[in-house]
Amino acid sequence: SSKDKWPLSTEEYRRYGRQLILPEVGLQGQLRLKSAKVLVVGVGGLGCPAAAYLVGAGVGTLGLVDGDTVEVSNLHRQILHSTNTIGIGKVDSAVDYLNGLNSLVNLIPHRAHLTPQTALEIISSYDAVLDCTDHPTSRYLISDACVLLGKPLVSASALRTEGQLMVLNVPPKPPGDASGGPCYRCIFPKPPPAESVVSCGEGGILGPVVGVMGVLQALETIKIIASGTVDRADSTGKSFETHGKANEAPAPASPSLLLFSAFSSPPFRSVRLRPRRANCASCSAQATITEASLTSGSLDYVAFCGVTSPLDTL
Amino acid sequence: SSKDKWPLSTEEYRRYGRQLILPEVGLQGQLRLKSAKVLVVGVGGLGCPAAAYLVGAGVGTLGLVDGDTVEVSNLHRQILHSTNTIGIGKVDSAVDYLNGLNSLVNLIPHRAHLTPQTALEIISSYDAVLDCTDHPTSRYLISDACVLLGKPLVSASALRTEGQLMVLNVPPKPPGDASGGPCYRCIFPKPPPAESVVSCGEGGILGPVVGVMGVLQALETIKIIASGTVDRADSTGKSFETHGKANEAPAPASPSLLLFSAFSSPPFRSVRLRPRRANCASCSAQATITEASLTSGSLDYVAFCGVTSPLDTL
Amino acid sequence: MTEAKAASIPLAVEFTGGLELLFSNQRKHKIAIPSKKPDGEPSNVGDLISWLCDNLIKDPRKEMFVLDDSVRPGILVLINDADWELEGEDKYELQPNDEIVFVSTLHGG
Amino acid sequence: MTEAKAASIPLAVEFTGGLELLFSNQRKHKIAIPSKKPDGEPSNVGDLISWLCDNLIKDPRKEMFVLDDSVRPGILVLINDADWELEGEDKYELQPNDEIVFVSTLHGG
Ligand SMILES: [Zn+2]
Ligand SMILES: [Zn+2]
Repeated sequence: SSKDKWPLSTEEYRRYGRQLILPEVGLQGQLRLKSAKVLVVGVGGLGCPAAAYLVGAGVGTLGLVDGDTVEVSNLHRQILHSTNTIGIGKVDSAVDYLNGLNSLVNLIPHRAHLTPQTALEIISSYDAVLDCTDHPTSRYLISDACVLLGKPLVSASALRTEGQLMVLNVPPKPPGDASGGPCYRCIFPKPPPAESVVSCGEGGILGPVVGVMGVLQALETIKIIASGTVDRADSTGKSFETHGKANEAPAPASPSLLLFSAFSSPPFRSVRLRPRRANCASCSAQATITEASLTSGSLDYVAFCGVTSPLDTL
Repeated sequence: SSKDKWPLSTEEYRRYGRQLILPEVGLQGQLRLKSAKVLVVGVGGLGCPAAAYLVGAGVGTLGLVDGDTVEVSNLHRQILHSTNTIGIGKVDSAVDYLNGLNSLVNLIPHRAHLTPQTALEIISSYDAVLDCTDHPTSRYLISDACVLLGKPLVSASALRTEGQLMVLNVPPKPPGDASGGPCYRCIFPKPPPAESVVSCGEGGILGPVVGVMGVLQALETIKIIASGTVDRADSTGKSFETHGKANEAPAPASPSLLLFSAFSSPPFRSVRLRPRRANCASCSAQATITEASLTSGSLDYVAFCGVTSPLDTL
Repeated sequence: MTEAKAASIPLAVEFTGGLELLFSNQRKHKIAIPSKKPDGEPSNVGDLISWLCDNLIKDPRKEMFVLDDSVRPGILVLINDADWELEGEDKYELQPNDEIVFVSTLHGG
Repeated sequence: MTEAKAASIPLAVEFTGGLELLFSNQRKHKIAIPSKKPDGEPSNVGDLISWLCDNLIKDPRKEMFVLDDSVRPGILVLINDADWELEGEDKYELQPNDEIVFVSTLHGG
């Protein structure tokens, strides 16, 4: 516990020493990382590098959600997997590697795609969520669940030579509290037409492009946790008792979107986003999305996004 | 050879399909990657992710240079290594992992730090070089060798919460040709005072910060190779017969420096750099650095950078 | 600097996230559009979008850019590096050399 | 817009790569320096560097910032996102609201 004289083991001081000595982390930040439970949804091109750096940094518990198995066409960008794990579940393949990198981290496999029926139950056990999936249906589902449960969400996407990154629901205030960060529906209230949705399989993807976005997701998550924006160690554990300390966790920058385009000059662009939307279906005082409506399947994320194939696209 | 009807194997089409379908790569770009020999100098926080994505993308040959062994304090950021390879040479630890990711790539270990005596011989076998080292002495040495041998150099560095990236000597014209890209000495003609040089061990480093820079090094290298800026497949093999094709390899953007600062807003900034310096000791018509002076040790990189400890700092 | 009586307003327009495929596969465009509407009001971003549909789009699938008189869902409009919802959306009055970016959201991972 | 007769010129100065440690550990500074030198010439970047040494640096190790009357080796000076060597180095005449960044090169990896 953080009250002991030596709150970390000798091995932990040695392993995390290079980040412990940073003022932005420090012992307090490392203890917050150690007590944090982080969920990575999707163990593909984004989730692989994100998970590697989160496990390297010593988050206490990392959950991994994916129902797919490793294919050879994944390996140019999904660097936790290997030729030997082709055909094996991505979650199990990732656990193999991550356990080798840092066995101090408690790894929790969730060997199926997230569904409206499972999302709330799974996400409720975690303190922060990374959306590393590859379809709008899952992006709306994960955002809605994070708003309902008061979890910060680090969302990224990539296609061809471009990537996008947003930190959503930070600070993670309850629906109706305008001081909370915007959610995915605040930014994109209506889903895109199905014919405009292009997957990496169809459109192609350059490995380091999605890799950069995944590493940046790990970074944003570490910043959120180390700064005390969500602090399991200090709080009573209730979702909405998350808080920052004025002197350690500066108010998060106004919400922003990072755009990356590998062949443009300059390659990175930061854009200011709107605050919460006063009539957001998910995070506003007029929210219509509830735990019951989400879990019951009445929201029908698949039809909402105009997709006719089953929801097995995470 | 590229003249066959099916220049790649079925396995290669499947493995690289997601990048092959990008117009920026295409079959021609994939063949250039396959015939390319790339050298990663330093298998630490930058070299690990850079090597992973280069091997994933299918460069034909990847050389790895490092004389260090894996330590537990490396593992929060040096994600190719693992708890099981602590105490083993970094190069061998990396080869283990990389071979598992893609056994089609020919991996060449160089199990010692680069020195003035070895740099030219080692680098001469490769088409492009990534400087993933962590000291100014090695940065000047690698840049000088790349200029003398006509190799493009992708140089990155990181410390604490910040990173920097430059593509140097692109296009890789001979010394005295002002149309070549600037070298490290054009940007930094004088070495910094020794007391201003802070290593990651002393200053600390956040894992994803150096990780992002390493992934971006892989990306810049893939862009250089796929575009034909250096093209072993199309050329006679002589260093200075590198060339781009007007319709495929647009003239490289004017030289730039990418600055990354994880806690700043915006986090990325691109800066225009100067062209080659007319009196550069390395790449100008007045260059004083020659293969003989470099190899003989008369340049004394260690004293030049004001360092009193031995040159074992790569 | 010079508040010219020019009949047109110079703008930098950029398309990313795949939208450039609808515009000759070119990301950055330097354009000039009429500075006033027919009724004499200054041109706004809504007018720019109409102008782009009439003059710049090359792909016949205009519904991939505009639906129901506005940009289709899944496209963010950025005015000088801010979400247009912070600037008045389509009612924002264009200023010379404004930078307007149209971004299609990506979903891959 | 207004070419004021102000005696001072407003600037945005930023320190990165560790240099901020010499300046109260603060990266971004909004400052105003005299717009003319004593001899009546307009102030240039060289004058800014002197001003920073006299007024803004907090660390006694000034030689970590300035050596031999210029910034020490290993520091890049950026004027509006360009290497100052593209802009005339220390002779560049400051304009209102110029953004001047001092970057210490990093060597870690
Ligand atoms: Zn919302
Ligand atoms: Zn040079």
